[in-house]
Amino acid sequence: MAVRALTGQEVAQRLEAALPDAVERWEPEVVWVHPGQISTACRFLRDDPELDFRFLSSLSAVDFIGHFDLVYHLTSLGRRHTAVVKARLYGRDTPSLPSVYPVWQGADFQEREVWDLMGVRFEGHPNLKRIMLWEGFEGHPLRKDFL
Amino acid sequence: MPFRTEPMTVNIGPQHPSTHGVFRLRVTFDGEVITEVEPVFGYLHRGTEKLAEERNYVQVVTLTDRLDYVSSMTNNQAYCIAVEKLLGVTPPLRAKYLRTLVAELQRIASHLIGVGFFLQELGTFGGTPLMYCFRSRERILDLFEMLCGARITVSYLRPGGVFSDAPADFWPALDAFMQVFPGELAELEQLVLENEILMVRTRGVSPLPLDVAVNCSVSGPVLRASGLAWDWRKEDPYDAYDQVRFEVPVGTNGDNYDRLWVRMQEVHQSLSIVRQCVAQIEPGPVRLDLPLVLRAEAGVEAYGRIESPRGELGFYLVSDGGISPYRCKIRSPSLLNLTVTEHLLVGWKLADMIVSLGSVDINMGEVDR
Amino acid sequence: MYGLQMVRGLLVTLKNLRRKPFTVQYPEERLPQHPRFRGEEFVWYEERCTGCASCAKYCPLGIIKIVTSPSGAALPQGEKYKLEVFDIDISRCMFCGLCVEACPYDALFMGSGFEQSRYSRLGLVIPVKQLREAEKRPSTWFRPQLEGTAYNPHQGQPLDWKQVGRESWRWHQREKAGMRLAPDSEGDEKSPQPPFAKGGLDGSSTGGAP
Amino acid sequence: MSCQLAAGNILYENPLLRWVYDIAGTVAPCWAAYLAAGLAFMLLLVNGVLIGTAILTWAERRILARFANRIGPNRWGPFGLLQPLADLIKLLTKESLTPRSADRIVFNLAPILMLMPALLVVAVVPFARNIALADLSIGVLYVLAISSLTILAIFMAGWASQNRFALFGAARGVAVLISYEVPVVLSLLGVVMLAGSMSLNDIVAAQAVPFFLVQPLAFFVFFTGVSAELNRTPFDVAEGESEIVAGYHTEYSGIKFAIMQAAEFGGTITASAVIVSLFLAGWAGPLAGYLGWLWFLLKLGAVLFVFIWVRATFPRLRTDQIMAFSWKFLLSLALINLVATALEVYFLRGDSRTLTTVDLWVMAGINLALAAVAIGAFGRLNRAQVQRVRPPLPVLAPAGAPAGKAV
Repeated sequence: MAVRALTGQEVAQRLEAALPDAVERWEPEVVWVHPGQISTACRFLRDDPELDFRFLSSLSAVDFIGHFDLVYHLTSLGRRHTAVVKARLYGRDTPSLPSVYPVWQGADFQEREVWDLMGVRFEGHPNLKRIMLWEGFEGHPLRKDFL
Repeated sequence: MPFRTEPMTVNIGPQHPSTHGVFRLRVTFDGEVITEVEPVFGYLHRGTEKLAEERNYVQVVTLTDRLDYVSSMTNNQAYCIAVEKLLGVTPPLRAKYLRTLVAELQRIASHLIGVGFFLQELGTFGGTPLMYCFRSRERILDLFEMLCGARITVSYLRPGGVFSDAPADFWPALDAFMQVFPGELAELEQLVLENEILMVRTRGVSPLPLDVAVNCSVSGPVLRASGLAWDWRKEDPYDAYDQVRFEVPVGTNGDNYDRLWVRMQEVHQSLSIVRQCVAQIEPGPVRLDLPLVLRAEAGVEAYGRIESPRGELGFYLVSDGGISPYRCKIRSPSLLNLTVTEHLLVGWKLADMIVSLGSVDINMGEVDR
Repeated sequence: MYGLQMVRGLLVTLKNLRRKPFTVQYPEERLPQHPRFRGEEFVWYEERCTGCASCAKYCPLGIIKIVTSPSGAALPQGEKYKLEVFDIDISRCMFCGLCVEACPYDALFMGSGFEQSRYSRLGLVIPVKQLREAEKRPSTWFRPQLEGTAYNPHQGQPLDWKQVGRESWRWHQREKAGMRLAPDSEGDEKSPQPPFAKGGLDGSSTGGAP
Repeated sequence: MSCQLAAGNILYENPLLRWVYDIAGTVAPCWAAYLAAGLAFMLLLVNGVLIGTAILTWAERRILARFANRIGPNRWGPFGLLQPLADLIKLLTKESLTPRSADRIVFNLAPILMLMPALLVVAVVPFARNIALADLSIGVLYVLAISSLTILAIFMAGWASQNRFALFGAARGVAVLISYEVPVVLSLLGVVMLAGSMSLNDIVAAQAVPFFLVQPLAFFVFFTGVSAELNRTPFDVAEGESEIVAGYHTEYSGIKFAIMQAAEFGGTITASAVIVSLFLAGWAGPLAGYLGWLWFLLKLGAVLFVFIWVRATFPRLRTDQIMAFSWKFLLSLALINLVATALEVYFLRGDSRTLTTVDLWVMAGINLALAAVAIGAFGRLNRAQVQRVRPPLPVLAPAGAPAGKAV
């Protein structure tokens, strides 16, 4: 039985019913969530029996110069489906959004990595420090303006 | 009478015989019992994700070889599947079979390394089981050399297929390997799998509950040992995995013994898959006629994932229409399997720590990328 | 149980005590190398090389240095540049073989050696002179036409430039006539099944090594 | 001038010593000749053990390698026989480091103290008929007392290094050694009872039937205990190279490391010699009068081979498991053996006050059965943990298709 990729619409409607102001918009494969709401939205995605996204596959960030996209690849091991949740952050100086560490502990190292390499802060992460590079390193190497 | 002891903090690593590379654990001991543990890594960070943004799509294949350097084939496979998703192409059937075949051979080789070093960490000095594992792995690497001219950093797969068909003498050599290897595997199992010392050392040690494993994004044999039959080869069949039949070994307790057992059983299943691939493979083209320098449409993104020997290996690629990926995020199973370090180690002894770490089978090349 | 499995383990090791060692004594004994082995000492056929620098552009590490003359002057396509420098810095080479894959004229081949250790990194740069003079035992990596002839670089004779191309000597005649080689129009009847990527120059002009 | 020896004197019994004594006696006073003979034999013994150590390091590496399907050291000399020499030269020419924070005196004293017991114990071991440096009437006690000195050296080395891994190793080593002293001592009581003497010479002479048959439990306990005291696999937690780098000798280098290694391998040789004397009838064998030393060496080689074989095969136990094994399992076996032997000796000896060969065979039969029952009964204790987990999964074979279809 193959895993099904949920469409953005399916996830978004389910999410909107519970948290009306969390969803920004949706695309065929992606749900865009307000960055401030990401933690509560993710908690709902995890705990909702029909969505059941208890497994965070991957957490990454993409630097689009003007903004950062945070990408969450979610998997439901029980219901066998996947979804992609994104949040868009504007501003390059101190972009920050709530951590999903309380929801999935698997986000621990990935959030630290995003902070280390992309410079996106996660509020509420208990141990947000550099992971690959040493403390005191200047800059965030995966940003497009880092040379 | 309570016996007061003073906590002692020890750095295990970065240079230590059993940390699988340059990896450091800051451990606080009470006597020999671990009370706190914090993994520290980054010593092998090479910036693969940044380098990938500077290279074209085919050149990145050579970078993926160096992620998890004991299973290059599956790294190539994950990346190529991601690029194929990005481009919207499907490789020819023969290429799919070849990929499945080499991926399973690589899985056997990787599990042999995992099991061998696990036993080495249990303290079989002289490295007897390790050498038996290496002996068998050597045969697989010989096959890889025959296929693509390199043993470790293979670069055999290309987006859209494999670089070239197997040479004519590959099939008899593979056949010879399939004749010899089951005997060697049986010997290894006889040596270790039911050894009483190994059992008292591993059974019930560092159990990993399933809910913790799932919450910590653990994947691969470690997740399966905790009791969930989750295997991307079954769940989302890529390449030719929908054409072959195999079982997914599942543990019950998630302890060190289960992790070892799951790996050993997966080797058997991989052998079976290799046999089926050899029986089913048909002549045909092995590579799509793609240009040397690939371009994807702007704004397209793809997340390609496979079941690597260590777990879910994913490549998240974003294209801006250029010749190289705009962003290449590597979801490395070794890094995420390390999330459970604290759950695994706290409360256990120093000797168990090394063994549990070995049972997770991390690879620092992949952790640090 | 009762240590019986441990006794079985002891028997396994005892059985292996009688076996011949699996390892070999390297300098005296050697394991057989396979024809596709990607090794050092690149094999370069100057007669086939046009100086297009596809290999240099396609190298992920940018370790191939090519200087042609007249550099800068636009020659008609297919014309041969005069090569001044063709250096390969194998101290940083990772032997991925992408340069060979990129070469449209079958002028560059992987070598089959692996014993180029030196005391200094500078000694690891293969200059064009050495490439010209070296004995040419090309690896069959990404060269199906060599595989078709069952050539083994570790046993066979060194190959002449006329023997290694996809089109054999006919290419030379056309080259003499000033014609551009069409990528895979002719001469493929000798090559076996697998198709390989078009050796077109179209993309590689924009592909850059860092 | 010729000096005369009393008939009971060890020098008189030992042809080698008497020869030295006689020659020296022609030119020197008797006490000096006595001293010369003793020193000559000591020199022989110490160097014999050290050369044996060198050979053992080579043999162990070669044999371990062959167990693991490798070749082992074979570059220098025929079959690599000169490898120990090369190692020694390398270690001698290396800088002998003392860490800055280490306790210098203790740190440097430890290797010497470590080598001492290995060399001292060998004094009472009879190598052939009447060839021993000293035939102490308390031989067994002497062996036990001297060999426990290693504890001190290990702890000194680990403590003085000021390295946490070394400290771990030292603590583990001390814990293991102290635990294993008890069953080892108890297991030897049976042997002493059978021989009626603590002298190793008498014990060898009493072995009309080798004691490993008469005292299988004691042999098992002693062999296991000795491997633990020697830090050999599966009890090598004090070194535990995969866990605590090198244990108590992490910080040692150069000649100090060489001495430590020599002490370790020398200890193995001495312990094997003691095992041979106590349980394998020492030099006894056909033509023992002439070939006693050969029998001794052959048996020594066999014991060492078993040590190496075990090392090549087994994983290491955890410290607490090793202690549990000692206190819960070996101690029980040693006590059972002690009681059984005492009863058997009491009843079988009867009025004659001596044990005949037939008696020994009877005891061997009883004790072998007892050993099987005891090990079986105590082995059940760990049953739950070592049960087979579950059967392997079915493996699908392709229907009739031969592997390797050439395409």
